[in-house]
Amino acid sequence: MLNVKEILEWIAVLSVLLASIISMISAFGMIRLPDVYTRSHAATKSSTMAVLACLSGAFIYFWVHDGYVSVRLILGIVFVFITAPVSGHLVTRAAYRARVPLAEGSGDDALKPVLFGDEQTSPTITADNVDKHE
Amino acid sequence: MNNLIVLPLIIPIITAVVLVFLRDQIVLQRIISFVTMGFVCIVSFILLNIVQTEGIIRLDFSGWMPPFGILFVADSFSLLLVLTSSIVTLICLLYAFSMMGQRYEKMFFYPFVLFLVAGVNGSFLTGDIFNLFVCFEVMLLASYVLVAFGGGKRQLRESLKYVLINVVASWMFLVALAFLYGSVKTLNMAHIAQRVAEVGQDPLITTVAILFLIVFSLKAGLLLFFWLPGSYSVPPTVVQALFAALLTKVGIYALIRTFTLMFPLQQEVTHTIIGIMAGLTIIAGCMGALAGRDVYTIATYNVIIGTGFILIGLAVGTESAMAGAIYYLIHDIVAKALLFLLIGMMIYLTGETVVKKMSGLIQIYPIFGWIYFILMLALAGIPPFSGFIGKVLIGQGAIEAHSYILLALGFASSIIVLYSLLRIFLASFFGETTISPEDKKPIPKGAYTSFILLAISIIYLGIGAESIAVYVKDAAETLMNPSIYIDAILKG
Amino acid sequence: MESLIMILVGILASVGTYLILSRNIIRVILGTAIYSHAVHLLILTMGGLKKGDVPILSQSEGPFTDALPQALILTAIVISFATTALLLVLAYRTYKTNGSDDFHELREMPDE
Amino acid sequence: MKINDVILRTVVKGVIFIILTLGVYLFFSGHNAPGGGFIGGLVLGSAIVLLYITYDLETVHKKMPFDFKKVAALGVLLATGTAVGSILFDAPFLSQTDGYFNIPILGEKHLTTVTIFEAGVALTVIGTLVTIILSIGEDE
Amino acid sequence: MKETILLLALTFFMIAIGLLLYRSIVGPTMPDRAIALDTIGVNIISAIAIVSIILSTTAFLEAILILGILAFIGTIAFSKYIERGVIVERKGDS
Amino acid sequence: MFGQFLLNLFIALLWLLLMDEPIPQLTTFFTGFVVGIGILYVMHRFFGTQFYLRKLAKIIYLILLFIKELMTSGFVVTRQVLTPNLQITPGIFTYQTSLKGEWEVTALALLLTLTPGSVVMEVSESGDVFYIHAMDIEDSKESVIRSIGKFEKAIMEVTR
Amino acid sequence: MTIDFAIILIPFIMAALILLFNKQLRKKYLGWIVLIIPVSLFLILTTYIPRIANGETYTHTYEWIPAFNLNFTTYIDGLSLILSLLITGVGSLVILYSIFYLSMKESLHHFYCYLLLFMGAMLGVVFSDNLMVLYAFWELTSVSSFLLIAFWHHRKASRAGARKSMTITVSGGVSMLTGFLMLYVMSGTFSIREIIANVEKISEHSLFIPALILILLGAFTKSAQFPFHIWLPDAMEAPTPVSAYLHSATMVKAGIYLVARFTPVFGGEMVWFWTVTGVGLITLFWGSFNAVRQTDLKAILAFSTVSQLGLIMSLLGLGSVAVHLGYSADTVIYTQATFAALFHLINHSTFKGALFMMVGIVDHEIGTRDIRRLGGLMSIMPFTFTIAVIGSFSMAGLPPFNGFLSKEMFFAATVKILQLDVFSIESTGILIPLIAWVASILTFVYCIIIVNRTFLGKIKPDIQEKNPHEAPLGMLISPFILITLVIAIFFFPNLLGEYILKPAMASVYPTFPSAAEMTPHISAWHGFNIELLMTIGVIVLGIVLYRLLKYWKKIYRIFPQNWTLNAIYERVITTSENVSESITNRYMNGKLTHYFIYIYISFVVIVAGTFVALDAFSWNPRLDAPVETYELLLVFIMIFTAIGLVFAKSRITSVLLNGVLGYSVAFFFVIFRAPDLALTQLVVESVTTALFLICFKHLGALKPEPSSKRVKVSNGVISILVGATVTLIGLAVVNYEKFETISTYFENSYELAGGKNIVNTILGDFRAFDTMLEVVVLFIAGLGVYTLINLKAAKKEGADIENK
Ligand code: NA
Ligand code: NA
Repeated sequence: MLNVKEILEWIAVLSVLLASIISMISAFGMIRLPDVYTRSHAATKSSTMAVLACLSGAFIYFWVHDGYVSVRLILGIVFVFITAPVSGHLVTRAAYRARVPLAEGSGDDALKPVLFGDEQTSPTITADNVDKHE
Repeated sequence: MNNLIVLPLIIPIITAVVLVFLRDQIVLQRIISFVTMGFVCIVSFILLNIVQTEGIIRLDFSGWMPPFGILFVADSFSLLLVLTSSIVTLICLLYAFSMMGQRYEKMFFYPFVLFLVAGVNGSFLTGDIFNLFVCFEVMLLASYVLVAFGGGKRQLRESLKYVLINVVASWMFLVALAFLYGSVKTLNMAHIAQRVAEVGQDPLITTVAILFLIVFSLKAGLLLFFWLPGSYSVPPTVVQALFAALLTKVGIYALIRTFTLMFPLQQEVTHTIIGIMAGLTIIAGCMGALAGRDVYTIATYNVIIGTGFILIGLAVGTESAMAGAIYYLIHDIVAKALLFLLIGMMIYLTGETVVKKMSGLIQIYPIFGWIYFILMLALAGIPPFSGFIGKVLIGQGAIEAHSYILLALGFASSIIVLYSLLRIFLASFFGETTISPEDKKPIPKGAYTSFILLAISIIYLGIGAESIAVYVKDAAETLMNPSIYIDAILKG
Repeated sequence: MESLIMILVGILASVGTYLILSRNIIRVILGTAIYSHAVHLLILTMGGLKKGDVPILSQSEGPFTDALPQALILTAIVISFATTALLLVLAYRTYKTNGSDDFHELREMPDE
Repeated sequence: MKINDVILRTVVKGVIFIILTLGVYLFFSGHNAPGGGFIGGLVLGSAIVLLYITYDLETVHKKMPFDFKKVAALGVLLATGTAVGSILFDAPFLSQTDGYFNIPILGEKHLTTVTIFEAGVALTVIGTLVTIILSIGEDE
Repeated sequence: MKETILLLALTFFMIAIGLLLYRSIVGPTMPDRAIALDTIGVNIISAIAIVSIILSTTAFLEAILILGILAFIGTIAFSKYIERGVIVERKGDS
Repeated sequence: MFGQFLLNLFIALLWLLLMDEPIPQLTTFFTGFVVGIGILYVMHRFFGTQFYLRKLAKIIYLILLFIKELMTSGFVVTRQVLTPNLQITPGIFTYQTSLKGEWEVTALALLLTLTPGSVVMEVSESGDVFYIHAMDIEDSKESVIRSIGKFEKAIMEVTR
Repeated sequence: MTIDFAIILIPFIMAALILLFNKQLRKKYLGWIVLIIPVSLFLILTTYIPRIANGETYTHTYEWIPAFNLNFTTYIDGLSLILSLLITGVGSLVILYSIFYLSMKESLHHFYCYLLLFMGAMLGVVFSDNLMVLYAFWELTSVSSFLLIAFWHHRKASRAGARKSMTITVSGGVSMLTGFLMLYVMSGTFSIREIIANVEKISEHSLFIPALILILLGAFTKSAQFPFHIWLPDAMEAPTPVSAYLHSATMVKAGIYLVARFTPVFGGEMVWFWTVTGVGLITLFWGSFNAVRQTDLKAILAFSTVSQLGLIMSLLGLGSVAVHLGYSADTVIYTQATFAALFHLINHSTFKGALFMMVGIVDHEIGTRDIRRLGGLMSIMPFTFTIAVIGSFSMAGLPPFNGFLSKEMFFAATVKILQLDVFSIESTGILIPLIAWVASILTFVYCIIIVNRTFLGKIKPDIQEKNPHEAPLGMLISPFILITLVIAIFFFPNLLGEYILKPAMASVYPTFPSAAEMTPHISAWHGFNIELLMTIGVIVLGIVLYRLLKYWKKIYRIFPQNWTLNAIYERVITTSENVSESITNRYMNGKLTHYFIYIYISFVVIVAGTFVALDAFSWNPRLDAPVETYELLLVFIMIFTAIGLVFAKSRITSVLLNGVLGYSVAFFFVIFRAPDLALTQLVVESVTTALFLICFKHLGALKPEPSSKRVKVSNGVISILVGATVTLIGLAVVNYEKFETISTYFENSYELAGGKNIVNTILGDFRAFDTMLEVVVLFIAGLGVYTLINLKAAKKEGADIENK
């Protein structure tokens, strides 16, 4: 018979498993998505969610299994939660300012006129010379 | 309580840190660093004499008994080296006072030197193999900065090479340490020795020992000396002198300690390899010294020859050879420091490094010239100067051990040493002077004092060899009988 | 596990060596970085792997995994960090003053 | 368009306290749990570096006018000082002492010289870390 | 059973890390790498959490928090580097 | 607002002193705190401000909003990744917010970033215009603009 | 302090005093003050003559380095007395001579200082019983000789000559030292007397012959024996008094002394006999042969000295046969060669000293020593001419001069030896008198050349213009004293024999019971014996050869110019310098990459070589902990990353890959239960990565490696070997389980050190010292970074650094 403790442990374990699956899919998205901006969606959202699920699972597990309420885990969850979107924001901003182009087939670009408005041609920077201009 | 033993390490460190706060008070920095080194000299001298009456003394840090804690062990061998290197540093400081220039002194020159000294002294004194690594690193980090101290093209370039080679050497050291711990499961050198003896130094342990040989050879410039000529010829003169005097000697010390204390049982393997390496080192050193057209090349290859020569003593391994190696080590510390100070001064006075472009220095600076002359004789092992007794004892040991090839190489090298240094003397000191009276720079008093003091040391070490014989004999005896050391650490 | 890590260490050492044998400063420095990773793993392996619990007394009753190598590695990490910092600065200062990052060019030129 | 760092700066203002607290916690917990002076110092140093990244040299220097070389030096002095201190009590170099002290308000506390030693370590780490980053940062 | 699931989860995280590693090597741009690395850091956090459960120890929980902090600082630094070429600026608002 | 909290603490302390235990207990302090909450709730209108715990509730609501957005967007992205052939048109659009102050702007930006399909790329110098990258500009722009009002409100509830 | 010790010390003290009071001492009186020393020493030494002649010896020991048996033991016996009398006697005359010879413009204090240094050293050599002390003085004679040769060091030739003599004599000295050390190892003593007393115990030792040869090498170089004689002619760059003193009368006799001294030790060996005799004879011949062709008077004398030294040497060789034969009534006769050697030693000093002084006078007054420019000086310089004639005739072996006596004895000895049938003398022995005779003819020739070309014939016009005149009286005193001796000895040889040579014979043949027996009655007339015939032959053929000189002089051109010993010597030196330079420059090429290759190859060859040779490998994977899938994945990730690093094309990629490696290591630390490590590694790795990024920005972009494919492959092979070495040894070490680790002790950390985190307790307490130093390392690095960045090379300020 499953008691509450067992159920909670199973929930913890399953949430960890779920997290790992999401993470894997998200990583797959990192491969599959066409440009850095779309990839940043996968990173800031799916992966963050995965890690939060995983940490919550661990929190529950330690709480139930060892009776140990880990403040550190909570802090970790909070921290990741707050900082993940900031990272996404900063990286995409940096990418754009470093003139990484949007994927082909992208729609409107409201930022281009503001940042590079005075330039005649659109930034045609390939991946290669981004590396070079490091 | 033997807390005295840690002072040669900790006092320079603390002083160095304090000097960081006194960055702009250069005079104060000089006074403090000088007093510190003087104090270290006194302490090590006192310790040396304590060891004569009480035998090997040790200091268990935090009171943890060996083999569990780290400890410093003071025996005659290590203390002789501590004392000598401290004295030499003290004298080199005098040179630095008059020659370094305020800009460099303000850039923490004295702290770095003191850190270097601390690392060197720590390496001599530690009884824990991992701590030896750490002490090495203290010394190396300080030396990394000091090599680059000029900040010029060549300094940076050569120091980069120096650092990289030493980083690789340190890596090998760690690898060796890992294997050593993995096999004997302890870090205390005496305890390692005991355990190695228990299994009769089986093949795997001998392999590990050989790994240590490579590591320390890199530091000592035994065969693996490629880094040495470049990095020893770029830093400020006083740093060169300290390097030549101290750095390779630490490697040599480590080699001697390692293969007399920890791994002495497979001499037909280990000492044969050391012998071959020493022989090749001497040959290469001699070729370099012969090839040299500038004073740096000649001087740096002389350092290499010196290393090879001392390690003949280890390879030969008899008690007299060991005593000779110790004598020669002490001599070499003093003499190489003086050599580099002198050639640095030559370059300062003439603005040239190529031997043939200097001439007639002895006419303007007679004492300077004669000190060089005496040094030359000492380095060639000509009696009654400092190199003689060590050379004789190593030679004697080599004959006792039937190591005739090493004997021949070693003794032949002293002729090359003489020849190479004589070339400088004849070309640069003798002959018509090329310096016009108005270009004549005076040699600063501090520099002169340092020359004279080192020259006196060289003469004293030769003529007064008896006065340190008792220490050297004790040191050699301890090296030859590792059980003395082991018992002092592990029994009681 | 130990054998696997030893092989890994060997591969890391090989790669490190290969990089150190490069002519480019950056590659050489990266080689030294790989070296330190390799040796830290090596030291840890020398104490045996997964042979006991985390060496914190409040966490378990024991047996504990060998703590000594861990302490040694900690010291080694710090030292390697210190060295790396210095090395990096030295490297770029060298590059800036000498104008080359090729070790075949970083030497006494005949006309110098 | 000029870069507007408002998001970053705002978040860092909040997050920095978590980091600092963690650093102090790690520093004190080292004796019985993972942590200690070194790692504590690193985390605290990282927090300072984070400030430098988020703001800039001048701004941070105005708010934290330390010479970090001297902070590091102070750390070394502290670490070596505790070591030397034991000599004065005729104990072997580096001997650590500990004891239970009854301190007003805080109650009975376990105090040990290791803590001072570790504080020295931490200060050195902070000082060195920041010195390195700043020196390189200033070298343009 | 639970442990098997946890090991499976761990394996999945490793695969994720491997994929992200591919992205961080291939790039093609710096921001791609930055994101991939940030995500690797986050995934390692998860992995450490799982290992902690398996080893039944709380000793690594600090590592989780620290890793979070580091991933954050690293990503900031990286993006600043990509964006402005320096990590620490001399003067504000330049 | 903060005054209410201090007052609550004071009530708790008073409670603790009134109990006059030989060794003051933390639980007693909490009891006092709870008592204080009750007293304050009754009295809050006299202060002319909101009950301070209500703000707490708002904060919790905001956090939950964050979590919800994260969950949905996580699944949305996952779904998009797993969709056999991607039919998306990414793009960048702008949004002008009425929020003021760094905390408000930051919170909104974070929230927007967590929202499915959008990442805030730039904030204008004045701090009131967001440049948002959308995974699929057709879909996202609509839904973002639709939910932004909700977010602004939730944030203002907390901050003002 | 006893007298014998003082005798050695006084010259040194005086030398020091001269240097100290250089400014106070007037140059005018300096020579005279210095002169007091040798004269008084000579007088003191003469007081020893009767006592030594009575068979007494004097020994005193002063401790120097007793710990290693290095003691200052003086030993005065007949042999040392001869030499010491020469040193002080000739020394007095030379100083007297140089007072007039040297101009006041010279740095006289240096000159006298060196001379006194030399004198003390020489006395030390002959009075030392301890081998090491002897060696010390021996080298000091080389050094002081060096200084004297280079006295006019502004001349290139002086410097070259000084260098050559120093190099050759010191090399010989080193060889001799080796021989001495071998003797010590064999006998356990540095005392020559003790060694002589225990010769039988060591003569079978395998080192006996090597020691013999090495010691002889020392003696040969010092005494300018073939082929080491080449330094001596060049040493003539020294001021002539120096040549007279060092390079004819004293220093070159040190080798002779050494051979005589060691005859009791090694004399019984055939190697000794043939080497000493053979080398002596060759030198005798070669010296005289070359003397004939010289055009510089001093060079003629130099080669003649070489030749004469060969003569003495060969005599000692011949005399050593008596040691081999052992004492008997019949064997005493063979000691006569030694007697002749010692006798000629003295005679040579007298006439050669005089001749050098003569040359000095000619040089001083005429300004040249070239015989092609000289001639007819007899009328201008009658006294000098007298000196030349007497000196040369004595050297040529003509009566009534002392040279005749010893030359006759020499011939006698060479002939006598033929009677023996030991040491295969019967087969090749005939060469001995033959060479001796031929060489004597040549000697006669150059003696005539000296006299004729300088003093006879016409005065060359350019010399006439200088209005030359006879030397001042002061310069003539010394040579006159010497030629007086040349004659006096001829008439009273037995005085010398009885008082001086007899005790010396006792020193050379200590096993022979009576020295008197070995001391013949010297007389000029022995009747018409073979020696006399040989002498007559020398005179007749000598005159003929001199007359025909221009015809047979061509044979000197047979030897190609670049195959002379000097040329070979120079070539050996330049070649070895050049070869050294090219080899050294080839491998020490400043390329760090190459240095690393050498290091790795050494690493692999030596370490792996030992590992394989000792068969230290073992492997037992069954003891391993199990591997989980995810761990395997992590390993693959690391390998993949590491290999990716090799092919990385941009700086940043490689930094990031390195970061991945670091993080993976951190994760392994987690898996392997090392929380502190994991924490530290994570932070350190991040900071390192940041540093990499910041610093790499300042470095150039990552270019593709310019090495050729071949280089890459060989680098790859080396790398794999390094990695394999580490792995294989590592596997063996993992399997090595003979010891318990000491770390179990630390598991009581709570009881011992009050901490529950074992690692932290180790770092903070058990091994706190490491931690303390690690902090210091970190601090140095921080400070170093600051210094490196802020200490940029200054343009023009500061001190010696800028000079590079
Ligand atoms: Na010259
Ligand atoms: Na590292």
